[in-house]
Formats: sequence, structure tokens, C-alpha cells
Amino acid sequence: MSGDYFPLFVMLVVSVAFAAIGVGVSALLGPRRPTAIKGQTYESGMPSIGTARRRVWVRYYLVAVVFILFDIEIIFFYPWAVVFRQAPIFLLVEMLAFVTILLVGYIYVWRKGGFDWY
Amino acid sequence: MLTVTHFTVLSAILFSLGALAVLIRRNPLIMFMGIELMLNAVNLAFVAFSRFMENMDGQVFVFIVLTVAAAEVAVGLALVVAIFRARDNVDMDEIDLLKG
Amino acid sequence: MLLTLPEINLYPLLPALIPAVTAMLVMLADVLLPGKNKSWLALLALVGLAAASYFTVMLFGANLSAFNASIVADNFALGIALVILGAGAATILLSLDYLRARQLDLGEYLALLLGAVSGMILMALANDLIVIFLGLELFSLPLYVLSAFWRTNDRSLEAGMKYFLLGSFSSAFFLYGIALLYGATDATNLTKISAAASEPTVASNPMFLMGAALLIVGFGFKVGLAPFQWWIPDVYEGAPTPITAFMSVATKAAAFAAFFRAFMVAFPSAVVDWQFVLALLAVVSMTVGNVAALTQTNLKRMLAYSSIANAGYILIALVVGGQAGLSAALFYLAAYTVMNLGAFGGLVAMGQGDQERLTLDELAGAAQTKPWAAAAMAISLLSLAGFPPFAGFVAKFFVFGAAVNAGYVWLAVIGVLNSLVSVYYYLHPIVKMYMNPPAEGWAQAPARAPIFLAVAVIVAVLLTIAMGLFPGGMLNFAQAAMVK
Amino acid sequence: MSQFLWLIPALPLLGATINLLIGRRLPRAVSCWLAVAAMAAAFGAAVGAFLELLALPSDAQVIHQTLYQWVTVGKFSVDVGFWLDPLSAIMILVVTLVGTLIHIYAVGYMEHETDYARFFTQMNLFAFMMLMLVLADNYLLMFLGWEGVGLCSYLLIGFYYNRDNTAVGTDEKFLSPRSSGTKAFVVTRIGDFGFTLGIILMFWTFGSLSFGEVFHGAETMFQIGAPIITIMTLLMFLGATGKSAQLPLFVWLPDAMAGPTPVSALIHAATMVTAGVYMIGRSHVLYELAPATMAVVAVVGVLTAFIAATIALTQRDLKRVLAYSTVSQLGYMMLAMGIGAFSAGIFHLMTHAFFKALLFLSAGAVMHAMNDMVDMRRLGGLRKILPITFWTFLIGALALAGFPLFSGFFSKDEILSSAFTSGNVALWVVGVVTALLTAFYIFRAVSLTFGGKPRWKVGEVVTVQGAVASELDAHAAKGLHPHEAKWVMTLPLILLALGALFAGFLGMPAVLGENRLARFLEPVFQHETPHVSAELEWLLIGISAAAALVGIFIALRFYRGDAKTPARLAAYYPSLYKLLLNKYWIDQIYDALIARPGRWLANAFWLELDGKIINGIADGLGNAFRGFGNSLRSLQTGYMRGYALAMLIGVVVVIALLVMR
Repeated sequence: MSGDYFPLFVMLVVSVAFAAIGVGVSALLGPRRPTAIKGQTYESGMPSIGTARRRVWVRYYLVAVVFILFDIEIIFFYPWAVVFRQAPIFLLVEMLAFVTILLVGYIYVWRKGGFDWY
Repeated sequence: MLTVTHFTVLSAILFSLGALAVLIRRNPLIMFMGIELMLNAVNLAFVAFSRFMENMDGQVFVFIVLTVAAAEVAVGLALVVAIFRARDNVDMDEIDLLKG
Repeated sequence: MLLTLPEINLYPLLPALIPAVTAMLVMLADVLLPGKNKSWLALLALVGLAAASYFTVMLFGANLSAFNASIVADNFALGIALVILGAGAATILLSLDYLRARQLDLGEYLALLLGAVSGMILMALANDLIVIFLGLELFSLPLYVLSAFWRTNDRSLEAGMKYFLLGSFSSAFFLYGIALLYGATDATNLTKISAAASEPTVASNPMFLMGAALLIVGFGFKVGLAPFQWWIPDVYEGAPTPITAFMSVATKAAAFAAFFRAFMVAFPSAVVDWQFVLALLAVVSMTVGNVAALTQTNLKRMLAYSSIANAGYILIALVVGGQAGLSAALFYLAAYTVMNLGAFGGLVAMGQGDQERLTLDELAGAAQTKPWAAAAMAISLLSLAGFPPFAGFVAKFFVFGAAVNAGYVWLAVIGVLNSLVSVYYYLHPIVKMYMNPPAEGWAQAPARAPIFLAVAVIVAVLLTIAMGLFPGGMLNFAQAAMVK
Repeated sequence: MSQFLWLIPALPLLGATINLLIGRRLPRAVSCWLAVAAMAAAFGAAVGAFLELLALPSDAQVIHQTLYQWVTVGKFSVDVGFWLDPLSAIMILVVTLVGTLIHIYAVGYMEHETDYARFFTQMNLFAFMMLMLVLADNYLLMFLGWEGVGLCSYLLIGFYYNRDNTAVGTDEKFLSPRSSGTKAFVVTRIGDFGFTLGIILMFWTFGSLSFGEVFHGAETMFQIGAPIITIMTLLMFLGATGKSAQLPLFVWLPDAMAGPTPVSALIHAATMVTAGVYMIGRSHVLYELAPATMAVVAVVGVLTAFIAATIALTQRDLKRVLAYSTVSQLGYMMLAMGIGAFSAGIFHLMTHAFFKALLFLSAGAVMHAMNDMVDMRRLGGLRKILPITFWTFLIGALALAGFPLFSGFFSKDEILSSAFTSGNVALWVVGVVTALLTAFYIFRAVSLTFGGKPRWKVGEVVTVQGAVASELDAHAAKGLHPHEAKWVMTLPLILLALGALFAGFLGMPAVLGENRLARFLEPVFQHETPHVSAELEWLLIGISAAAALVGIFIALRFYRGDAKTPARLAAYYPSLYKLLLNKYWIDQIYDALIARPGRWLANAFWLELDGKIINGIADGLGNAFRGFGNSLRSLQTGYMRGYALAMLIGVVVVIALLVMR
């Protein structure tokens, strides 16, 4: 039983080692001359403003919640995809019904202004 | 060799930890995490039973539970935000207008 | 992996499905159609509930089941579904002016309410623990939101938060119970659990017993049995009054329906000796509810404690079990629904603008300023107190009679003692309304109750009287209802 | 007619409904006379039913009408049905006749009351409930009436809810109408609990609640002395002690006098309080199977009669004298029930309904004339001013005292001689002594109220203690100007006086004539009057008459004109006088036994109680429950985490209970 997972284990070790070696070697060998500007948080080239530990606009929470709700529905797609070939028409109709319900929610959020980015 | 008992015990421990979090924390978000932990402990039990009884139903239940948990998160966060807006504080020990 | 296609027969599910579809239609209509005044959404919602009621009635006697027997539309479930649909419709009527006075959004409210109705009916129809759980969550989540719906009001928010945290806490226990039963019996279908439990090894498995115990916890929380009743007073007081009315009757009906089915189908009394535990819970609930209600001054809170006590009375019917217990419970739930809606409806009608008259002092002399609301409340409260000839009296007689017939004389005696105690607090508001000079600050000129509200309250009161005077028809119906 | 039995209760219900819905908008006269008309029509219907009953052969004198099936539990069902036999026939005649007269009287008595619609609604509703109680063909329907009359009584005692004190012109402290109503309700509720348990036990035993099936089952299934029947009858008797104000639950009735006087007359004298007696008479089949219960009933009855009579000796409030007298007379009726002299008890119930209603209404006429003042120390000399009232009161007093040939004489004598001939000499002795006391206290009242010189002045303003003169209504502010009332009040007095005079001839002892009433009731009670020799019967009649005459004589000597003799007596025997004046400290004993532990319990839970200490069992029990309730409230802290913890404990307990078993 554990034999089945051995290749997976090897892959895990290799990938961790690869990342660790890359970071470790550059940290050891690279020159280090920190300045105030270099120490700043990377903000895609924009100058960063204020502290990161501040209140976030509450609309972000709304986006997060909507994301969670729609994201979690994806889990139903996996079992569905696994058995899809066995009864394609039936399962397609099922999934259409499912997606339609989601769509109602989507339209509602949209019209209520949940996605407005002002 | 792992038996179903191990999983049952683990899930019971996780469940108790979650319940404990509800009891000892005052921040509703953390209490809520405790509740999520309880639900996931149940998920663990479902998966374990499903695996050992070779009955796939249990795994499907996990999906359902996950969905329900997500919906609970949405409602819970909304409530926390609403309360925070109303009173700038979400300490559950200070929310006691209703009593007696 | 091989897929066996499930038989899809949506017909028995229609009572739950139609409210859900209506909820979606209401949501879409709310956001897609123009216009400021959305009152007609209520009409749409009522039409949906009427359609669901129509199919519910059509399903009577057919005893259909669907989805591998995880949905069973027998007469008991359908009777409960009718009670829930009626409660939902009454709540909509109670809410219209309440919401307008507080400038709350109607569309959202209706969608949530219809969602809750759908979940409750699903729970009543369910014959599978997972479906029961789904139904439970489907109605709990909207109710959490509805409790906090008056979101500028601190009490409403607090009610929602408490309800939410305690509710999900108890749901977790309930779910854990399901998992344990699944582990012990390899099934979540109630009939299959019952079959598995006939093996002694399963029945004596502590996991199995613990699962059953956790189910009691979950159901006990929803119906408001002591010691899981803590949320009830706080949430009932804080939630918007129409929602309190809805919760007190519909939640109870749905959760009791599943409670009855789970314990009468899945755990035959020969296998698990749960009667004693439930009898104990019934006694504690009745006593705690009635005694704590004695000192309340806020009517919503008082009715909350009364709802705890009533959960205890109904539980007696479950302890009795069998045909007699089932029909007694169905009648009691129906009677409780009409009289509680009458009482809460009267309470809503007492308000002016966004001000409510909830305490005994505020209600003083209401018979002069709001004679009709006072009369409706008086009749409903007398019925709740078990005074003949109202519905509550017959319902209590029915439950206690079934208990006596089944040999639970002691339980009936405790019930009677409790209902005698309860008379005090039910009578107190009546005395205040009829025997005290009007409280200061309330308009002397009787403002007419809004028409929708009046319709709901009048229907509830008439039913309270009719079910007391002519319980025959309803009773025959209740007796015809039985779990297959 | 027999199909229309339901009309008898339905008519007052109709009256109540109309007055409830639109009474406020109707002119006063329409509203009032509508209520009277409803009662009169019910009386007409009752007479019709009675005549039809008389036409039936005596071995089948029952009219049974089932309206519909009310509730069904399993194979057993309860009907809404009416049962008219000689017993219920007498009751409906009394209720509707006396009720009609009192309604007429009330039209005059309540003429200054603005809330007349509420009053007549409740009075008619009461009549409906009482008729349901009496006509029911099963115990559940009877229970409906039983609860209903209790509710109406409660509402009507508290009719003057906005007054804290109704005792005009006296320094005595009485409960406010609201508290009195509550007290009545609470105390009778204790009795009702017993009654309910009795009904449950009956249901459990016989599987039925209809009179026919229960009595048939009792006769065929049980021997005399069967324990279950004894328990059942005792529980039902507890209900009767509450409703019919017997020891130890009689404390509510005197306070019930806070209601309007027509209420006192109708509910707390003539009809409702006799419901317990009627119930025992109705259930005589069960009671005859339980000799132990019968003994309890008899002893409780005679003790109540005696104790209430002694308390009545010293009361200063005229209505309270009558109230204690009612308790005492109800004790006589219970005594009759207890010794198996059922028809004698019903006979006394009937005569008492006439003469006690008469006494109350006459007292009401006095109050009407004297601006509601009923403290006898401030009355006196009214004989000339209120001649009709005086004569009617006198007739009522003679009937109550058992003066020969007045109605009360025959009925009381029948009870006493039944007690003697059934071998209960001790009961008989107490009964005769009580009869003497009765004659004494009622003629004390007659003397103090009507005799002697006025102890009041024309134009004197009498008020409730502590009231400010400026708050009086115009009528009361003018002071005392007593005059005889209008015909609406005097006519009922005269008609009732005729009843009090002649009702007794329906049940004359064998040596004087024929006991028609007992013969009429024979199909119900199958009771054979024991044959006694004429000499013994004459002797017993003589002793009864002598007791009455002696009592009247002493009272008239004592209270002739002045009140000095009793003062002298009080000086000689201060402790005895004080004992009686304080009603044996019964309220105080309740306080010590029940109220104090209740408060202690509450304090034990660290609770604040509102500091009002009111006497009586009502508050004692109430406090105990309230204390319990407050302690439960204090658990409901509002802290959600506490709730979660409590729930978790509950989870553990439920698991433990289920898994351990």
C-alpha cells in the first residue's frame, strides 16, 4: 500500500530540495547591501503607503465571501467530471440545473452592486 | 496499522478542540473557526467510515458539509461585519443586551 | 467506478421545491424589474406558497417516496408542510407594514423567508439523516439572517449573532451524531438504520447510542427543549416580531416532524430506550419554560419561554409514540401555530410606526386604544393557557389524553400542573390590557390595523376558535396521518 | 323542544357576543335590556324544557341531546351534548330565574357605571358558562363551564379595577378589587388542579368521561370502598372545596365581595359557588362508592359551616357577613352531600339561591342608598327610610335563620334531620349549633343596619379612606340622602322575597305535607328517605325551630338599638372576640406555612423580591414560583458563551443518560 505513494514522496523531496537549494545558495553567495528603499514591500513598482496592518475596506470582505461561495461549488464538479462519460446527457442536464441556480445568485449579487468597484 | 478507531478518536479530539474554542474564545471569528473545526472533524469521521466500510456515501456527505460550511461562513462573516459596523467591537462577552 | 442513475421523481418534492423556485423568482424579479414599490413581490411569494399548498394537498394519501426513499411524502409530513406553508404566508402578511415602517428591504426578506420555508418542508419530508441535515441548514441560515434583518437595531443584530453561533454549534453536534450513526450502521437512511439496529451488536454499540443522543441534542436545540433552550429567549426577543412569530411556529413544526420521524422510524423503542430520556427532557422543558415565563415583563420574551414549555408538551406526544402520539402532535403543532400567530400578530398590530408595545406596562389599557388587536391577543393567550373551548385546550387534552391512554399518567399529571401554572403569565397581559388605564404616550384614537395584518390575525383567531369548537375534522385528518 | 336544549345556554352567549362586539356603541338602555332579555329568554326556554321533562314518565326522565362529537382520542370520544334530568332541570331553572332577576336589578344598580357594556357582557358570559356546566353530559364539557365561570368570576370581581379600595366609610383594610380577583383565581386554581387530576384518573379508569358510561362503569366494575374511586372522588372534592369555598380554600370568597353587588349575588351566592355541590350531586354514583370520601365531605362541610358562621358573628361589613354566611350555608350543602342526603342538599341549594340572592340584593339597595357604605357600625335606622328593602331583607334573614315556614327552614331542617337519622349525631349537634349562630349573626346584621337610630347624618360625605373629597363624583359629593331605589331594583327584591317565602313548600317534611322536590329528584338519586316516626320528626323540627328562634332572640336583645352589649361581651372575653374578629388568623397561618417558606426559598436564590407582602396562599405560592422563575432568569445571563457551556453540559448529560441505560 505504501509503495503506491513512494514516487510521490520522491517528488516531494526533490521539489522541496530544489527550492531550498536555490534560495539557500543565492542567500549565501549573493551580495547584500540593504537600503531603506530596497527594504520596502514590493508593490509592483509603486511607492508603498502606510502600514500593512490597517483596516481593509469592508467591500473586500464582500468579494471574499462571494468568492468562497462560488469557489466551493467547484468541488461538485470533480465527482461530476469523473463519472460524466457514463451518462453524458443526464449529467449535463443535472449540471445545467445546478449552474442555473448559481447563475441566479450571480445575477442577484451583480444587480445588487456586489461587484461594483467604486 | 491504522484502524477506524484511530480516525474516530482523532476526529473526536478535533471535535472537542473545536467545541473548546467556542467556549473559551470571545471573538466570534475565532469561535466560528472552532465551529468550522468541529465540522471538519465530522468530515474526517465521514471519510474514515466511508473508507473502511467501502461505502462512497460518506465522501459525498463531505462535499455537502463543505458547502454548508461555506454558506455558514458567508452568513457568519456578514453578521460579524454588521455588528462591527454598529458597535465597533465584536467581543461576544460585551454583547448582552438580551438577557433575563 | 460505476454510476447507478438515481430515479428522479420531483413530484413528491414539490412542496419544498416550489417555495425554493419562488424564492429565486422573487430575487430575480426584485433586481431585474424596475420600479420603486416592490410590494407586489409579496403577492408573487404568496402565489408561490399557494401553489405549493395546492400540490401538498394533491399529494395527500398517495404516500409517495423519492430519491431512494430519502424523501417520503406521507400524510404526516404533508400535514406539517401545510402548517409551515400557512405560517409562511401569515408571516408575509404580518411583515409588510412592519418592514415598511422600518424601511427594510422587502425582496431580500421574502427570498430568505421562502428559502426557510423550503428548507423546513424539506426537513419534514426527509427520511434520510443527511437530507434532514440539509433541510435544517437550509432553513437555519436564512433565519440567522432574518433574525438580524433589522440591522440598524442592536438587539436584532445581537439576536442574529447569538442564534448563528449557537445554531451552528448545535448543528455541528447534530452532524457528528449523523456521522456516528453512519459509522455504526453504514447507513443514513432512517429505514436502513432501523434495519441495522435490529442486530444486537449494533444496538449496543456506544457509537450508535451516542449518535442517537447527539440527534436528540440537535433536534432539541431547534425545537427549544431544555437544556438546549438558551438561545430562544434572547433570539425571540431581539428578532423582528414577525420573524419571531415565524420561528416559534414553523421551526418547531419542521424540527418536530423530523424528530418524530427519526425516533419513531430509526430507533424502535425496543432497541433504544429513549423514552425515558425524552420524558425527562419534556418535564424539564415544561417546568423551566413555564416558571421562567412567570416573571417576564416583555411579551416577546414571555412567549419565548412559553414556546419552550410548549416544546415540552409536544415532546410528551413523542414519548407516547405510535398513532396516538403522532396525531396528537400534529394537532398540537397546528393549534400552536394558529394561536401563536394570533398572539404575535396582535402584538405586531399593537405597534405604531416603528415603535412596538411589548412590555406589560406599555400594553396597559390596550383594550381601549386597540380593541381589536387586544381581543385577538386575549383569545390567543387564553387558548395558549389551555382554556376551553379554544384550540389550545383541545390540543392539550389530546396530548395528555394520549399520554394517559399509553400509561404515562405521571407525565400527564406534570403536564397538567404545568399548564395550570402557565395560566398566570398568559392571563397577566390580558389583565393589563383590559383592567388597566391606558399607558401614557400611546395614541388614544385607535389607529386601524393595516389590512394584510388584520387578515392574518383574524384568520388565525378564527382558526383558534374553530379548532377548539370543531376539532373533529382536523382530528380525523391528524389521525389519518401516519408514518409508513 | 328537546332538540332545542342548546338554546338555553346559547341565548346568554348571544347576548354576551352582541354586547361584546357593539355594546359600547349601543345606547345604555338597549345594551342593558338586551342582556336582561337574553336571560329572560333563556329562562323561558328552561321552563319549556322543564315542562317537557315533567311530561316524561318518571323512570325515563332524561332528555339527552348530542350536538356533535367534540374531541376524539383513540376509540373514545367526547361529545358536546346536553343532559337534562331533574337535577339539571332544577339547576337551570334556578340559574336562569335568579339570573334574570339579578340582571334586572343590575340595570338599576349599575346606572351610574359608564362601562355597562363590559359588565353585561361578562354577566351574560357567566350565565352561559354556568348553564354549560350544569347541562353538560360529560365531565370535559362540565370542566369547560367550570373554568369559564371561574374566569368570569375573576373578571367580575376585578370589575372596579381602577379602584384600589372599594370599602367606603370604614377604617377596615380590604384587598383591592384586582388583588381580590387574583386571589380568587389562584385559590380556586388549587382546587381545579385536584379536579383536573380527578378527571384524568377517571379517564384512565373508565376510558370515558360521559356521565352515562362513567356511572355505568363505576356501578359494574367497582365495589364499595374501591381505593381508586376514593382517590378520584377526593380529588374531585378538592375541586369542589375551591369552587364552593370550603375549608381550607374558602379564603377567596369574602374578598370576592370587592366586585359589584349583583355579581356577589349571582356568582358568589346563588350560582357559581354551588357548582361544587352540584358536581358532587351529579357524581353521587361515584361518591356512594367511596364512604371514606363521603365522611370527609360531611366533616369538611359541617366544620366549614360552623367556622364560617363564627367568623360571620363579628364582621362589621354587611357584605362580608353575607359572604361568610354563604360559606357557612355551602357547608350545610356539603354536609348533606356527605351524609348521602343529596336531594336535601339540592333543596337547600335552591332555597339558598333565593334567599341569599335576596339578602345580597337588599344589601346592595342599602349600599345604593348610602353611597356604597356597608360598614354596619355607621348604618342603622334605615327601616323607615328604606321600607321595601327592610322587609325584603327581613324575609331573606328569616329564611336564612330558618324561621319556621320560611324556605330556609325546610331545607335546613331536612339536612339536619337527615344527619340525625343517618346516625351522625355529632354532625347534627354541630349543625344545630351553627343554625343558632346563623340566626344570631343575621339578626345582628338586621338590627345594626335597619334598627336603632341612624349612626350617620343626612348630607354627610362618606369616602373611601384616604380619598380626597374633590375627587368624588357629583353624586357622592352631595353626601348621604338615602331613599328607596327605583322599581328596577325593588321589583326583583319583591319577586325574590316571594321565592324565599314559598320555595320551601316544595320540600316539606312528611309530617307537614309532601316532599315534592325529593320525589322529583328520585330518578336521579334513587334515594329512599329513611322512615322515621312522626314523633321524632316533630322533635327534630322543634329543635331546629328552637335554635333559630333562640338565635334571633339573643341577637335582637344584644343589638337592640345600641351596640353596647357586644362591647361588654368583648370586654369580658377579649381573647375570644379577637380570635373571631381575626378570622382565626387563617390568613396569617397561610402566611406562616406557605408564604414564608416561599420567600425564604426566593431569598435562598439570592433574589430581590418586590417587597410587597400580601397575605394568603396566593402570594405565597406565587412568590415561591416567582422566586424559582427569577433564579431561572438569573441563569439567562445574556452571555453566549455561558449558553454554549450549558448546552455542552446538556449534551454530556443526554449522552450519559442514553448510553448508560
